[in-house]
Amino acid sequence: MTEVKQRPAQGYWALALRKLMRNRSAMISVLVLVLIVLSCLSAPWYAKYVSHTNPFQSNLSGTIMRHGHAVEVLGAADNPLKLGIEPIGPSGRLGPYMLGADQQGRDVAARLLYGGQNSLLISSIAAIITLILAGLTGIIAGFFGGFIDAAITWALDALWAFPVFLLAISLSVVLIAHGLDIGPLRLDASSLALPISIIGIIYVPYVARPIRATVLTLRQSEFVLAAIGIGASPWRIVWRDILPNVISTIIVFAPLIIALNLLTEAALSFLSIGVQAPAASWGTIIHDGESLIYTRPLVAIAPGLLIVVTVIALNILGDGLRDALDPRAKLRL
Amino acid sequence: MNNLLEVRDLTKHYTSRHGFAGKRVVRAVNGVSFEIAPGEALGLVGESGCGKSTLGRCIARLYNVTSGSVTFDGTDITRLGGRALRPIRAGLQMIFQDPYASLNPRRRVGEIIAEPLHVHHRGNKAAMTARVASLLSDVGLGPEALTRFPHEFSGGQRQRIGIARALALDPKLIIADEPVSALDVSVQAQIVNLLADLQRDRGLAYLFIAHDLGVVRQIADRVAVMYLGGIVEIGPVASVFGSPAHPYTRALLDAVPVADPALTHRDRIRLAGDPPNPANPPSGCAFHPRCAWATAECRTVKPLLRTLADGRETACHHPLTARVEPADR
Amino acid sequence: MIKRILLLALLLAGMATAQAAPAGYGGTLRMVTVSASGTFDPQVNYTLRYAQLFQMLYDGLVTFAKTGGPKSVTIVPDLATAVPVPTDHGLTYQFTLRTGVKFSNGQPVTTAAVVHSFRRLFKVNSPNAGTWYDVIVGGRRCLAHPRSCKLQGLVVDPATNSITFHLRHPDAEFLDQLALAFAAILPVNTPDHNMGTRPVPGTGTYMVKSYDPSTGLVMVRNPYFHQWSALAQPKGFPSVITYRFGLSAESQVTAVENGQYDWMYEDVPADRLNEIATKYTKQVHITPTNWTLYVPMNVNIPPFNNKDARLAVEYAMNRESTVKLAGGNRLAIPTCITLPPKMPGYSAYCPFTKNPGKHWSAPNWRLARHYMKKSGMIGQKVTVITSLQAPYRQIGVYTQDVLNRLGFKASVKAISPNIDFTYIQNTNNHVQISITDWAQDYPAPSDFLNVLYSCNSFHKGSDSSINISGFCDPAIDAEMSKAELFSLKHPNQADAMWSHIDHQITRRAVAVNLFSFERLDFVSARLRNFQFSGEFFFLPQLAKIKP
Amino acid sequence: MLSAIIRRLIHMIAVLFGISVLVFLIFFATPGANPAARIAGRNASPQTIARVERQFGLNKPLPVQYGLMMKKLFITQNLTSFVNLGEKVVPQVFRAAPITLSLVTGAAVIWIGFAVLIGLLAAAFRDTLIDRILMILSLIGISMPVFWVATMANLITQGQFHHSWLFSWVPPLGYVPFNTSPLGWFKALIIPWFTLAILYIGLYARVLRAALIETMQEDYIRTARAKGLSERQVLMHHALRSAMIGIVTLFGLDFGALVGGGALLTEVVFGLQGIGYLTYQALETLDLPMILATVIYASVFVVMSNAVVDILYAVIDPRARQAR
Repeated sequence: MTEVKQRPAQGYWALALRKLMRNRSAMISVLVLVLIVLSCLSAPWYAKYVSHTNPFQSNLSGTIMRHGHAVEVLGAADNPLKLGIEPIGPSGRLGPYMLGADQQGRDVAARLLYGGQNSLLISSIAAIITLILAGLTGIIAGFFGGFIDAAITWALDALWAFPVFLLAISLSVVLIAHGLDIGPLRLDASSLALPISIIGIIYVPYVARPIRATVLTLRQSEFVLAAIGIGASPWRIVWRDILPNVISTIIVFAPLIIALNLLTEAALSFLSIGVQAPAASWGTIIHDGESLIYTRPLVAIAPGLLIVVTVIALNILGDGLRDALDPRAKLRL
Repeated sequence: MNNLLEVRDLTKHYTSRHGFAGKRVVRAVNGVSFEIAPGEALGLVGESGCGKSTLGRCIARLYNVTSGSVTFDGTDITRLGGRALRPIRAGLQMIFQDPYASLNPRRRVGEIIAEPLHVHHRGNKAAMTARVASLLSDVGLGPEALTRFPHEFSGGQRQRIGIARALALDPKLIIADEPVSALDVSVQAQIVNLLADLQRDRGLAYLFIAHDLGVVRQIADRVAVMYLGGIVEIGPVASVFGSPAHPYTRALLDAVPVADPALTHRDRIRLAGDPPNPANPPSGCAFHPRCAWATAECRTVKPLLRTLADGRETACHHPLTARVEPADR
Repeated sequence: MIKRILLLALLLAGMATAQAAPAGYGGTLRMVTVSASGTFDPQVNYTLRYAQLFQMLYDGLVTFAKTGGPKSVTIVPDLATAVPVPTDHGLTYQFTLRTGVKFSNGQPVTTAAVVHSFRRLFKVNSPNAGTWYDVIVGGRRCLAHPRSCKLQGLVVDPATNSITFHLRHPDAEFLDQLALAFAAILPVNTPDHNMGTRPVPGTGTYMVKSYDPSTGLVMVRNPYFHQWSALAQPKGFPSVITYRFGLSAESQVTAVENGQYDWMYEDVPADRLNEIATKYTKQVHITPTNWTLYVPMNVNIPPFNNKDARLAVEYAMNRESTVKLAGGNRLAIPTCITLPPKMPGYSAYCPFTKNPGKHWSAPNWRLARHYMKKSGMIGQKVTVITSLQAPYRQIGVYTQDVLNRLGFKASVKAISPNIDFTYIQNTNNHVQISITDWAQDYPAPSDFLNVLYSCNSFHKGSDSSINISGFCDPAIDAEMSKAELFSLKHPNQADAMWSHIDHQITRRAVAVNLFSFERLDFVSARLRNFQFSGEFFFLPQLAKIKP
Repeated sequence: MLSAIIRRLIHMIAVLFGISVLVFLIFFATPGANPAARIAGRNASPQTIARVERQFGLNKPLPVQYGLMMKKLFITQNLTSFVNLGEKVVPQVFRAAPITLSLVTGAAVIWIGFAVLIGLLAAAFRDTLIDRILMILSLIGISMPVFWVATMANLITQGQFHHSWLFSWVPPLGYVPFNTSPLGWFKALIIPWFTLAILYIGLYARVLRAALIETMQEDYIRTARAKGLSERQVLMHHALRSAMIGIVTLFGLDFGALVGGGALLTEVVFGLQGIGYLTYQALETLDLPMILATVIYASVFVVMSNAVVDILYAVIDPRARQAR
């Protein structure tokens, strides 16, 4: 067997990983993402040791010391009519109210970190849901064809044609008002599970379609025919032959969907149907900042910038994964 | 009769949808009958698109059959499905054309070859491992191949892996669907030799699909020539290739770029044009638009297979063996 | 500040009342708001936004004086020649219809039109048909069988132009109810169905020239109008009044600043207050209103079926903090009781504060914790329901914070303002505590206390059950009936009784009253003679436009 | 051909049916959404609410209500709003459509123009610094939440900087019809156009660059080069043309979705009362007839643009006919 090159067996995944590791911009993105995730995870310590406030507790009548004076966290605005209340502005250095306070007198910087936890959690779990659902429906529709395919395609088309925000808004209105009550499953309205499941569902068609197309091709491939010829059961074929070949596509889509979910979560929160107060996400902080935009624009700008950075990093990582794993994978959004 | 495989009037129709062009019925295989005896190798030749691969896959029941019957080892398997088909499949295995596409790129060679054993619950883990190793050595590969991935092998080696997989269940019949056409010429011979050796050692029967007549001549006992979904000539290799009765067989032989003492350059006939669209086959004899000897009868009446004196069968109104050559044009 | 708010009253202190210079007539007044407000039928629409328009388009037999200042909450004769004193122990009201008044389509105002208008209230499902006007004899029957509505209690004599109402029982607020647009007199041929987007002709100073719920409306002078009473229906200054729909509050501020519109309906968003107060100080008008923001607690389900738990919340809530959320103490006045400061029967009282007495000073966390512990409700789950709008949402979040600090496990649900109001009323939704508000329909204490806390206002499983706390005490109900009867003849005594009832209900701690709103109007630089009515708010017809 | 169109139509109707039923069910599953109490007004008596329910057919079984509403929407076309009684919803949709169309068309012109420019430059200067910078800019464009960009744009042009020379021309938010004032129309839309276009500029520039690079490696391009055409000519005349095929299908889908109301956030933030705004408002007020009308309008656009793209694809690229 002189033809076989004498090097350790190179699995598909090992090869892909090596390729990814050599991609400098993808690696920088991973670094940025790790940094963001770690800082968000450090939120409790930040709140305790740096900002010295509980970012989930209203501080409407408190005062803090600044430049040797006691300053109201929410003070009357300085105008002839004494009209309006202004939250304290950014201090500009590490410490309490580094980025200022929001309308409830809470530390914006601490909320950004906590909000990031929620944003990232929602986006990632929703992405997992999307990918699993899309993988399932795409594989089942593509592999079994016939009536099942027709039914799934119809459902996906309906979901696709249903305007994304509308679906999200409609579902949110129902679910947020009442929570979800299906048999033994009881979801409280304030649970993160609601935005997660809403966001998780709306993008299923976007991923299921390309997967279905891939599976349709795989279904005709000779190695699947070979498996049929051996007598393998359909489920065995799906599990052993189809899934391993679809999973790379799914992995390529993962960061892109997470990025998309971050944007969607922000948009939903902007329409005030995402994360419920006092929990925060970057989207809800932008929403809170909306009503302060003329006096304290930073409250809306800062979370927006964090979203942009995270989404860019995820997109670059997605490009890197695609080059490494499945150059043909295309996600139409 | 004690045939291993009997195919009767096998027909396979596809309905294809072409976007906004609407539905079309394609008659890929149209009423084919033949049989294979145990240990016999039947070659199946024809241009690409003539339906020979479809025929092979119908027999292996990778595709559902539209009508007709396939009887394997005394069992009618035409309508058997799923679970009932599984024990039959052990006796009837396939080798595919493209050694790059027929092996799952995400699985190790050991797993690929062991897969049939898993599916049919042949023995425990240890027995399987031993069996896979012996299969590998049977096809000329070393045990180090077990943990490697298909992409690490050359085309010939990959086809050996495919053969090892087909052999795993000790089949009686192997349907080899153009097993060497994707390989380099030098490697082709090795694989053909391997297949011939296996036939001899194990008493395998082959349905050997190819468009390369040379390979068929080398391995097959009998040969069937297919044109546009139907068999136009079938018989022992020597007589069919020696003195083709059907003009199409003759044209195929003439297209082979090897020196053939039986025919002078002047005599060679060439196939004009492309094969007709199977969705819209010509009337009468499907070959008539491309046939130099076509008569009015050929245009209207579909010829049926009939047995000639030497025992072979042909579907031609005017078999070449019974007639003089046409005048030089 | 709030869309839902309707008619409010206020007694205005010290508003500029420079009388009209002769050269104030003419010009176009341009008003702007975010959207249309539902049907334009004056007998059905129940929104402040349109009531403000209806007062210059339609007339009833009587009306609230259309003027700024304290006088604006007094009832004056309009299409009737005089405001009658009820006879027959308060059961009979007799009016005389003014002659020579015509609708904007030229038809004369007749007693037949009066009869038609009152029957029509029932046929078009006027929201108050079953709560206010069914007091007229025959009203109950009309409610049940509107098509054959006869309303026997309304008797007219075309010859003498006399109109007589017979009531089932004395009703101190009957005149108030006649003074609102629901009781507007409409032409005798007005169809007996909700007119939707087609404005009905009226007798007012102005008439609608065009109306489109997606873009806006234009009002011009009514060619048949002549001034019969400056207080009931003043002649009006602008020649044309336009109302544009579809600008967000944020853009409205910019547009008024730039002089593109003269007046905006919506409240100025909190982050623009400093800007307008600094740069446009003279264009800002602030006036108190009879409008309370409160936090009803459901006394029928845990944990607030426990009075100690409710008391804990009362003592813990920092009114000053919630005032900050509403834009500061120029826009909201902290309170502990239901009646707003300018309402008859108001007398300052606050038991739930550091130094109990008349006014709230600071939360009393010592007592709050004491009652919380006593209630045994520590660890109970509570959901605060609020609308998504400012400041309700913010107050909801603050309330949740307070509840958590008390030891509840609180969460907050913010829902669309359009569902919120009906959602919190329906007992099927098991709402424990919510953030809501109430504004007067007319300046009478019963419009707060009777409506919000009587047994009659509580309907199980209905979206319309305005007694959100579900509080029902027959003894207090009886006192309220007595007070209502008294207010017919002895208004001062009645006010004292209402005040007593208000304090009693306050002590039962069925709702945390937080503050009463003040209204901020932001007008263009060219708008003069801004007049604010306690009943109708800004009076567009009295504004003068500097050319 | 005909049967294919019919099949497509049936599929479309099935999809629309599914969507309308979904909207309908969601609406009635929403507690507090029952319009009767809201139509009746605050503190209405139970009798009044019951009468309103009867009058609006809200006491009928859901399938009957669904059927009635569909009949009013499609056949008699006199479906009226639950909120602004008497307001017919279909004309409202048609009134809002030109605003959305103005917004989306302008944005589309901008995004195609910029995307082609950036895509060509990036492909021509492949792997140089210029390419890098352009692609990073495109990535940033893709990564910004559109409502955030819109809010920032408003903050800058309507806020502190409004009185600076740079932005003093910016009109207040809102739409100005073209026939009222073409210049006003342009001024009112220019910032929304760019805001909406940013995402698609980034998206299309990236797609175009990839397609151009792929095409440049194909045989016929090599032939063109061999014929002595300059690199620029090859890029402009041959590669661009074929790369645009992919863009056309992409464009069809995006355009359809945006015209159908996908520009909701942009419309809301800029106060443009197009389809998205109408939908948003209907959802805010839970006006079921209006929601149904806008959703069905939107999905018709999405489904139709899908169909048109499929046809176009088959016409432009004959290879696709086999593949599909």
